[in-house]
Amino acid sequence: MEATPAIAIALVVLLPFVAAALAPLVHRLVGDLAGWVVALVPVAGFIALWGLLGRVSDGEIITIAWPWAPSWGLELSFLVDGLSLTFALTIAGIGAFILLYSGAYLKGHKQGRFLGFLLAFMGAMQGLVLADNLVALYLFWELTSVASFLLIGFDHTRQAARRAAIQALLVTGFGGLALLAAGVTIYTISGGWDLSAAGDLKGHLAYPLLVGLVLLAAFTKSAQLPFHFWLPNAMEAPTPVSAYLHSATMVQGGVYLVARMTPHLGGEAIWNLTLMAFGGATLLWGAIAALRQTDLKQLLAQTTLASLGLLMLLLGAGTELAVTAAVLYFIAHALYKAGLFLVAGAIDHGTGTRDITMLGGLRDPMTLSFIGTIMASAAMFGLPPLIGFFAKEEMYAALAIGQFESLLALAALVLGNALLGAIGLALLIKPFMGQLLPTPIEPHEAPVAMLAGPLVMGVLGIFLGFVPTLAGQLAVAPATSAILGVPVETHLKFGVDLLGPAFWLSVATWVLAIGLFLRLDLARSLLRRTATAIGWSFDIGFDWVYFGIVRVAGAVTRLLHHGRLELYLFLVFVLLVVAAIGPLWLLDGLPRGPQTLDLRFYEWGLVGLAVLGVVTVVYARSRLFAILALGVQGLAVALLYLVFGAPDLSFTQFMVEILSVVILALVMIRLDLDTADRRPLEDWARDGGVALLGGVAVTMLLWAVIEGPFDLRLSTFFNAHSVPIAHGHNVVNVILVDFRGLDTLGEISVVMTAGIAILALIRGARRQKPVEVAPVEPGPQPKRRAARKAVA
Amino acid sequence: MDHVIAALSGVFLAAAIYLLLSRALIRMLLGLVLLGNAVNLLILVAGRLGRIVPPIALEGAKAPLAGAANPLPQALILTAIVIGFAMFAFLLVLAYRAYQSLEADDTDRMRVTEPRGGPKPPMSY
Amino acid sequence: MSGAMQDFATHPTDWLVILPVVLALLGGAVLLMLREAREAQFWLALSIVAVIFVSDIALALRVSETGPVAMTMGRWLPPFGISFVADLTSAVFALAAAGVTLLLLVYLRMDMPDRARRDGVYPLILLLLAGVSGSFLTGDLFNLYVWFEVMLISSFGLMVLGGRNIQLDGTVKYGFLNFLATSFFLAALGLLYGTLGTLNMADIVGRAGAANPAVLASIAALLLLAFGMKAAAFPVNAWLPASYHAPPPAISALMAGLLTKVGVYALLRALVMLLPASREVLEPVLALVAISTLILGPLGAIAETNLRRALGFLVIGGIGATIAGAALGNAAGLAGSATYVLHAMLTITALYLVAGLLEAMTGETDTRRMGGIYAAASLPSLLFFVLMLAVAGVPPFLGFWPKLLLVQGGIEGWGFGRDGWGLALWLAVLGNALLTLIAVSRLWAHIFWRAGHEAATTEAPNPDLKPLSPQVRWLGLGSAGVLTLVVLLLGLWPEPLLGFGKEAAAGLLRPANYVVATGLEGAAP
Amino acid sequence: MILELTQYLAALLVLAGALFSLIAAIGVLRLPDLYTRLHAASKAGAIGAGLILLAVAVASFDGAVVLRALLGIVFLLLSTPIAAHLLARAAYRCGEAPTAATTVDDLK
Amino acid sequence: MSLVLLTIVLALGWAAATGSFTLPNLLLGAVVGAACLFVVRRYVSRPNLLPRALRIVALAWLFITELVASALRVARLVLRPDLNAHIRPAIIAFPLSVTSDAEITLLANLITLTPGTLSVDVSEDRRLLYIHAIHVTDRAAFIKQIAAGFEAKVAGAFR
Amino acid sequence: MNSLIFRTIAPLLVAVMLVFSVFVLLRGHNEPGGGFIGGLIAASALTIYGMAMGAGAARTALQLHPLAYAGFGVALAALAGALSIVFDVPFLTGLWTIFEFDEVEVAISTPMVFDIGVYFVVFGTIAAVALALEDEEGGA
Amino acid sequence: MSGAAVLQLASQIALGLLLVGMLLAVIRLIRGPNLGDRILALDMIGVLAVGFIGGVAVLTGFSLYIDIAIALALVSFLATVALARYLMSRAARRSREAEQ
Ligand code: NA
Ligand code: NA
Repeated sequence: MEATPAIAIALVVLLPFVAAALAPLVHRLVGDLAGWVVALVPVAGFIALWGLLGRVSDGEIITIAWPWAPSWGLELSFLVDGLSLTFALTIAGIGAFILLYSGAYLKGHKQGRFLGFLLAFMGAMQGLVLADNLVALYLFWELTSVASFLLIGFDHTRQAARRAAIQALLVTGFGGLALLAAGVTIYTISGGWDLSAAGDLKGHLAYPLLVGLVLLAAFTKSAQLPFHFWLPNAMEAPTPVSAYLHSATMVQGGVYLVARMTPHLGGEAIWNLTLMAFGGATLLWGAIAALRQTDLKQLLAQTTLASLGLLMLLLGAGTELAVTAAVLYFIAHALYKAGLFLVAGAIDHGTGTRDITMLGGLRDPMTLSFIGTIMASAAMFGLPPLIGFFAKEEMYAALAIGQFESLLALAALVLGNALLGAIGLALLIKPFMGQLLPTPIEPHEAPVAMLAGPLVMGVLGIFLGFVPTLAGQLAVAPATSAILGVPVETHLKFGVDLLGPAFWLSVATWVLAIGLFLRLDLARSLLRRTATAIGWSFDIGFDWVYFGIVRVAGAVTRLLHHGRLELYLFLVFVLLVVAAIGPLWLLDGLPRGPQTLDLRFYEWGLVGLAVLGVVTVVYARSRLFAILALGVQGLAVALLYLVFGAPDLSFTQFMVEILSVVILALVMIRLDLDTADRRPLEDWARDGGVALLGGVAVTMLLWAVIEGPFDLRLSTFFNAHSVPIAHGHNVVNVILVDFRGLDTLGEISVVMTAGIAILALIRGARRQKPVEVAPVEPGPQPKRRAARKAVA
Repeated sequence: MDHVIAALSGVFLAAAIYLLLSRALIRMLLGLVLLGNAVNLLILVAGRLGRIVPPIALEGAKAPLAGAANPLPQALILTAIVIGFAMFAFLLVLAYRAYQSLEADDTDRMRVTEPRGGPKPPMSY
Repeated sequence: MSGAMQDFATHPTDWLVILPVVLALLGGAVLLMLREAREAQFWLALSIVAVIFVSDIALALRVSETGPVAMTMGRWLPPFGISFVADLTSAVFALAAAGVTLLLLVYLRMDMPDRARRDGVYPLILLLLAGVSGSFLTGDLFNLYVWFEVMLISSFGLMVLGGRNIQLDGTVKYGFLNFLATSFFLAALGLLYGTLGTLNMADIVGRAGAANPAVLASIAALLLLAFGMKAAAFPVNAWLPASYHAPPPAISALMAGLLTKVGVYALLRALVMLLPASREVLEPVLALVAISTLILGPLGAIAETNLRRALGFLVIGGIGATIAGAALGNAAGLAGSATYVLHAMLTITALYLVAGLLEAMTGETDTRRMGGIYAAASLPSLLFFVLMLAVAGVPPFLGFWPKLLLVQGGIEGWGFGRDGWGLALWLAVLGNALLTLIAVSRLWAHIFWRAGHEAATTEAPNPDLKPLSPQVRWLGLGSAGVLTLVVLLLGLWPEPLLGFGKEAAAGLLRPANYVVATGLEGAAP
Repeated sequence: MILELTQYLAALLVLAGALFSLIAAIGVLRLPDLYTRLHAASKAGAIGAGLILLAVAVASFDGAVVLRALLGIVFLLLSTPIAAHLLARAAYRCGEAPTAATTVDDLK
Repeated sequence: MSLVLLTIVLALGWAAATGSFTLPNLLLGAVVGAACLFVVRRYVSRPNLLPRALRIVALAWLFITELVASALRVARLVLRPDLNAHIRPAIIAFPLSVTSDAEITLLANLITLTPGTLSVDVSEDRRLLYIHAIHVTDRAAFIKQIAAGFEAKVAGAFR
Repeated sequence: MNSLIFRTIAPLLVAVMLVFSVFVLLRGHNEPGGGFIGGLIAASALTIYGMAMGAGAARTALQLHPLAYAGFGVALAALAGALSIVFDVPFLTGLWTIFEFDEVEVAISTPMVFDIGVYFVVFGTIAAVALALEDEEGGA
Repeated sequence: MSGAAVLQLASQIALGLLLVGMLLAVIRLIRGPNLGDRILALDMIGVLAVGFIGGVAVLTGFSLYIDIAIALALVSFLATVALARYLMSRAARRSREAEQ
C-alpha cells in the first residue's frame, strides 16, 4: 500500500492534530489503553512516509502545495527530500514508542490532555521538518514551542515547572521571532514564500542579517550557548516529554533549520565559523556540565546539549564528510538518547529515585532496562559496530584534514566525545552494576509498553550499524545531498579502517573516556566547587532579565499611569500646543497676523464682555460665582453670534448656556461648595503657561487658515437651493433638517443617549444611599471629609 | 475682524485649558463649556465671518441677501453646541455622583481605579 | 433636478450602507419607549442586531464584488449632501462590530441584573453600535464627528451602569479625556473646512494636494492627537487602563473590542487616505508613537495584577501595532493595520468575555488571588489559551497574520538601510510580540497553572473556585466560544483576512474607487 | 410718511428702553443691598427691555411682530416680578441681611 | 369650561403671532394650545378668568402705567449722587384681606412692579404679605395706601 | 419651590411657553428656530413646572416617562428619513406634500416631521434630566 | 435726517448704552458681595441682552429676532428661578446643619 504524497503529508502532519483534539475522548473511552490507541497515529505516519522513502532515496524531491492565502501568495507547501524524510521518519518512529510509553507512565492519571499535547507536538514537529513555505515553517516552529510550554508545565502547581515552561517558551519564542524576521526577509529578497525557491542568498546586502537571524533561531531552539539554560530546566516535564521533545526531536529543530538553510546561506566563513564556534563551545559546556550531575535526567539533558553542539559544529564544518557525519550522528543520537531517557524514566518509575549516586545493582530487578541501557550506552560510547561508532568515525575523518579551525574543532570533538563516553559508561555501570542499593520503592521492572522503546531503538541502532550502506543509501546520502544542495553518493560501508586517523582518534577517545569515568567523582566535586565559586549561571541570568523586565514594567507603568487626571490632561495640552504650532512652524507656515482691526464698537463691546466673562470664570473664587460668570461669557458669545449674522446659533447658544447654568444650579444644590483653587503656586504657573501657549498656538493656526483662500461652494449651493428645492427660507435650518439631516439625526441620538446615561447615573445614586465605602486598596488613603455624609 | 475673533477663541481656549487643569471637577466642567465655545468660535472663524446679515431668504426671495453669513459653519456649530451640551450635562451629573460616592471633587484624590501605591507586580512565575 | 440632486433612482442594495445605522438608532429609540417590557427588550435587541449583522454581511459581499458602495443622503449631489461610503475596510469593520455586539448581547444575558435593564443597557448597546457603524461607514468628516459622539455618550452610559465607585472614577477619567479628544477632532475639522472648503472625504482626497502644506500638516497633527487619544496611543492612552476594567466584563469587552478600533480606523482614513502628504511629514511622529505604544502596552500588561486592566494594556499594545502600519505607510504595513484591527475586535472582545467568566468563577479581579482554573475548568482554559496566543501573535491563531504583515511592511519600509524608522518599527513589532508573550504567559501561569493564591505556600487547589452555573456556562462560554472559534478558523484559513487586508491597504493608498463610488469622478487626483 | 413717523417713534422707544436698562444697571451697581437692587432691576429692567421690544414692533410695521412683541412684554411683566420675589425670598432665607439703613424688618 | 376658552384665546394668539388668520392655522393654534394646556390642566381650571376679562384688562392697564411711573422714580433715585440719603428701606408685613391664590399672586406682582415696593414672601397662613419698600417713613400709612389702592382693585377684579 | 406666588403663576407661564415652543418649532424652517430650540423652550417650561409644582406633578402631566418622548422623537426622525425607501430615493430625502386650504398652502414634509422628532428628543431628554434632578432634591 | 438714519443711529446708541449697562452689571457680578447679588447681576445681564437683541433687530430690520429675545427672557427667568432655588436649598441645608 503506497500512499500518494498528499495523503502521506496529511496523515503525517494533520492526523496528529485531529488525534490531539480527540485524545481526551479516547482516554475517556479506553482508559489506560489510550497510549496504545494513539500510538497508531505515528505508526500510520511512519508507514506513509516509508512509502516515499524509495522515491526520495532515488534523488527525487517531492513537493505538495495546497492553497492557503492566495491573495498574499501563500501556499501551504511541503517538501519531502532526504533531509525532511530522515527527520520525519525519526519523529514518527520514536513518537510511536513515546506515546506507548506515556500511556503506561501516566497510568491512572488524567492522560487525555497529556497525550493530546504530545500528539499536537508531533504534528507540529512533522510540519516543521516537512514545510517548504516559510510561513508554515514558522507556524510549526512556534507550535512546537507552544506544545513544549504545555508539556514542561504539565506539573503546573509547582513553581519550578511553571518557571521552566515560561523560560523555554520565551527563549524559543525569542528565537522564533528571529525566524519570522528571517523568513520575511527571505521573502522580500526572493519574492516568494517557498524556501526551496529562494536560491542562493549569499550575495545579498541582507546576508549577514539573515545569518544572524537564522542562527539566533537555531541556537535558541537547539539550546546552544548562551541560550542553553532552558533545556536542563525543561526536565521538569514528564520523562517521555524529555525523551521526545528535549532530546530527539524539538531541540533538533535548530539543527534541522541550519541544515535546511545551508544551501541558501552556507559556505561563507561567517556561517561556518559561527556554527563551529558556538557548536564546539556548547559541546564542551554540555559535556563538562553533565559530569556535575547526579540526577539521571539532568545528566542526560546536559549530554543532549553537548550532542546538539556537536551537530552544529559538524554542520558548520560543512564538508561532505562532516555533513554525512552529522546525519549519522543525528540518527544515532535520536535512537540512543531517547532510549536512555526512557530507561531513566523506567528507573524512576521502578525505584522512586533518579539520583545516580543512590542507585546500584539494578541489573537483576530490572534486566530489560539493563539490556536497553547496554545498547544505548554502547552507542553513546561509540563502540563498533553500532551506528554511533560510524558517526564518530565519519566526523573524525571529516575534520582530521584541514586548517587550524578544523583541528581545533577536532580537538573539541575528541574531548567532547570522551566526556560523553565517560557518561555513557557511568549510566550503564553506576545504576546497574555493583550492589543493590536501597531505594524509596522496592525496585521492579517497568511494563512492556515502557520498555518497548529502548529495546527496539537499541536493536535498531545495532541493526543500522550492521547495514551502514543501506542506511547510507536510504537516508544518509539523500539527507546529505539535501543539506549540501548537490547529489551525494553514499560511501558508508560496514567495516573499520584500522589505518585511518579516525580509528585512532576513536581509540584515543575511548581511553580518555575510561580515564574520565574512573575519576568521575573527583571531577564532579571539582566542578561543583567551581560553580559555587562563580555563583552565577545563565539560568540565574534569565531570572535577572525576566524580573528585570517585570520590575521595569512595574516602574514604568506606575510612572505613566499614576491615576492623576490633571497630569494626564496636562500632557494632552502640551501635545495640543506642539501639534497646533509645530508643523506650522517647521514648514514655514506661520501667519502674517492681522493687518487691520475693523471691528464695530458694539462688536468690540461684546468681545470685551466675553473676555471679561471668561476672566471672571477663571478668577472666580467660589464656584457658583464662576458659574454665573460662565453665564456672562455665554451671553456674550451668543450676542456675538447674533452680530455676525448667525441668529440660529445665537438662539441656541442662549438657550443652552442658560440651561447649563440651570442644570449646574440644580446639581450644585447637592454639592458642598468649596471655595479656593487649591493649586500650589508652581502648578499655577505651569498650568497658566501651557494654557497661554495653547491659546496662542491654536490662534496662530486659525490665523494661518483664514489667511489662505477659501472655497465657499458648499454654502453657495445651500443658499441657491434652499428655497427652490428644499422649501425653506432659513438656510441654516434647511442644512440641519435636509442638506445635512444625518448630522442632526446623530445629534439627537446623542441627546437621547445622554438622557439615558444621566438617568442611569442618578438612579445609581438613589440605590447607593447611604454612601458606600470605597473598596480598600493598599496604600495611603486620602483624608475624608466627614461633613460630606450629611450632604449625600 | 476675523483675526480678533480668532484671538478671542484663543482666549477661550487658554481659559478652558487653565480650568481643566484645576483638579476641581466643577471648575473642569466650566472649562469644558469654555472649550466648547472656543471650538465653536474657531469653526465660525474658519468658515470666515460675515456681518449681521443672516443666511435667511426673506419672504418671497429665492436666496439670502448678498453678503449673508456663511450658513454651513453655523449648522455645524449648532450641532456641536447641542452635542456639547449633552456631554456637559452627563459629565456634570457624573461629577456630582463622583463627588457623592468618592467624597472628593479633587481629581488628585479620585484614585479608585489607580490607587496611590498600587500593587507591585508579583515576582514569581 | 436642476443640477442639485441625483437624477438616478437609488438601488435597493445601496440602502445596505446606511441600514445598520438606521436600524440601530431606530432600535435604540424603540427599546427606550418599551423600557417596561423587560424580557421583550432582550429579544428585540437581539433580533435587531441580528438583522444588522445580516445586512452587514450583505454589504460586505456587495462591496467585495462591485467595489465601494455609496449613498449620499437627501438625494443631494456629493459633496453637498452627507455621503455614506462603504469600501471593504468600512464594510468589514462594521460587520465585525455587529457580530461582536450580537455575541455580547448573548453573553450579557448570562447575569444581567434587572436594574441594568431598567437603566437602559439594551438601548445603550444599540446606540453604541449605531455610533460605531456610522463611524465606519460615513464618508463625511463632520458626520464622523457626530458618530464619534454617539459612540462616546453611549459608552459613558454603559460605563456607569451599576454605578460602583470604581466605575465613577474610571468614567471621570475616560469622560474628560475622550471628550477632549472629540473636541480636538471638531476643531481640526473646522480648520480643515476653513482650508479646503469641504467636509466630504472623497472631496478632500481631491483637494488636499492644492492646499498650504504647512497648515494641512498642523491640522493633520491635531487629527493625530485626537484620534490617537481615541485609539489610546501612547502618550495619550492613560484613560484606557484607568477605565476599561471598571464596568462589568461584558461592557469592558464591548468597549475594548470596538471603541479604540474606531479611533484607529479614523486615524488610517484621515492620515493615509485623506492627507497622505501630511502623513509623510508626520511619519517620524507616527513612528515614535507606534514604537512607544508597542513597547509600553505589553509592559503595562506585565506589571498589572488586575486581569482586565492587564488586558487593557494588551489592547494598547495592539494599538501600537496598528499605528505602526500607518507609520510605515506601505501596502503590507497598512494591510497589517487593517487586519490587526479586525483581529483585535474579535480576539480582545473574546478575551474580555473569558476574563468575565474567570472573575465569575473566582470572585476575584486580582490575578494574584485567582489561581487554579486550569485544573478546575478545561473549556475556559482552552479558550483563554487560544486567545492569549492569538493576542501574542503566535501562529496559527488570528493575531499572527497582522504581525506577519507588519513585519513584512517593516522590512519593506526599512529597505535594508533606506529608512531608519522602518528598522525601528520592525524591531518594535518584534519586541512587542516578545513582551506580549511574556505578559500572557505570566497571566496564564498565575491564573491557570498556579494552584491558588500567590501568597499560599501549599499547592492545594484554590478553595474559592465556584463552578459556573448552567446559565453562565451556556451563554457565557457559548458566546466566548463562538468568538474564539472564529479567531481559530480565521487563523487557520487566513485567506479572507489577508484578502481583506490587501484590498483595505489598496483602498487607503489609492482611493480612486472610493472617490468614484462617492460620485466625485473628476476629483480623483 | 407714516413709515417715517414710526421710525422716529421706534428710535425714541429704543433709546428710552436702552436708557432705562442702563439706569437699571446703574441701580444694580449703586444701591446698597440686594433688596434695593432688586427694585431697580425688576422695574427699570422690565421697562427697558419692554420698550425695546415695543420699538422692534413699531419699526417692523407688521402685525405679527407687534403681537409677538406684546407677548414678550407680557412675559417680561409676568416673570420679572416673580424672579425678584423668588430671589428676595431666597436671599432672605439664606440669611442675607438687608442694609443697615433698613428701618423695619417684620420678617425677622 | 375655562380650558376651552383658554384654548380659543391661545389659538387666536397663535394666529396673531404667526400672522395668518386662516382656518388651518387657527385649527393648528387650537390644537397646539389645547395640547399645551393639557400639560398644565390641573392648575388652570381654578381661576375662572373670562367673566372678569374686561376688569382684568383694566387692571392690566393700571398695572402698566404704574409700572412706568415706578420705573421713572427708580431711575431718578439711582441717578442721584447722594443715593443713600434718599432711601430708608424696610420690610413690612402687610395683612392680606384677599384670600385666593390668584388674587394674592396678582397683588404681589403688582406691588413688585410699582414704586418702591417689592414682594418678598407670603406667610405660611397666607395672612401676611411681606413687602420690601425702598423708602418708608410711616409704616401705618404705607399699609393703608396699599390696602386701599391695589388690594381693593385686585379684589374688585376678581369678585 | 414652596412659593405661593410662583406656584400660582407658573401654570400660565408654562402654557404660554409651550405654545411658544411649538411656534418656534414650526416656523424654524423659514426663520430662526426649529425643533431643537422649540424643544429646549418646552423643556424649560416643564422645568419651571417641576420647580413650581414638584417633579411628581410634572410627571403626571406628561403621562409617559419623559425619555419615552425622546425615544419617540428619534424614532420619528429616523422614520421620516426612512420613508425615502418607498420612493427609491436616498435616506433622508425631503418629501413634500402640499395641500391647499382656502388658498393657503399647508405643506407636510418629511423635514418637518424630522424637526418634530428633534423637538421631542430635546424636550423629552432635558425634561427627564431636570425632573430626575428635581426628584433627587425632593423640592426645597 | 431720514427716519431710517435716525433709527440706525438710535439703535446703535442703544446698543452702546446696553453694553455699558452690561459692563456695570458685570462689575456687580464681580463685586458681589453675596451670592444673591451675583444672581441678580446675571439676571440683569439677561434682561439687558434681551434689550440688545431688540436693538440688533431694530438696527438690521430683522424683526424676526424678536423671538430670540422672547426666548431669552423665558430662559433667563428660568435661570434666575433655579439659582434662587439653589440659594433657598443652601439656606435649608445650613439650618439643618446648624441643628445638628
Ligand atoms: Na442641530
Ligand atoms: Na488592540
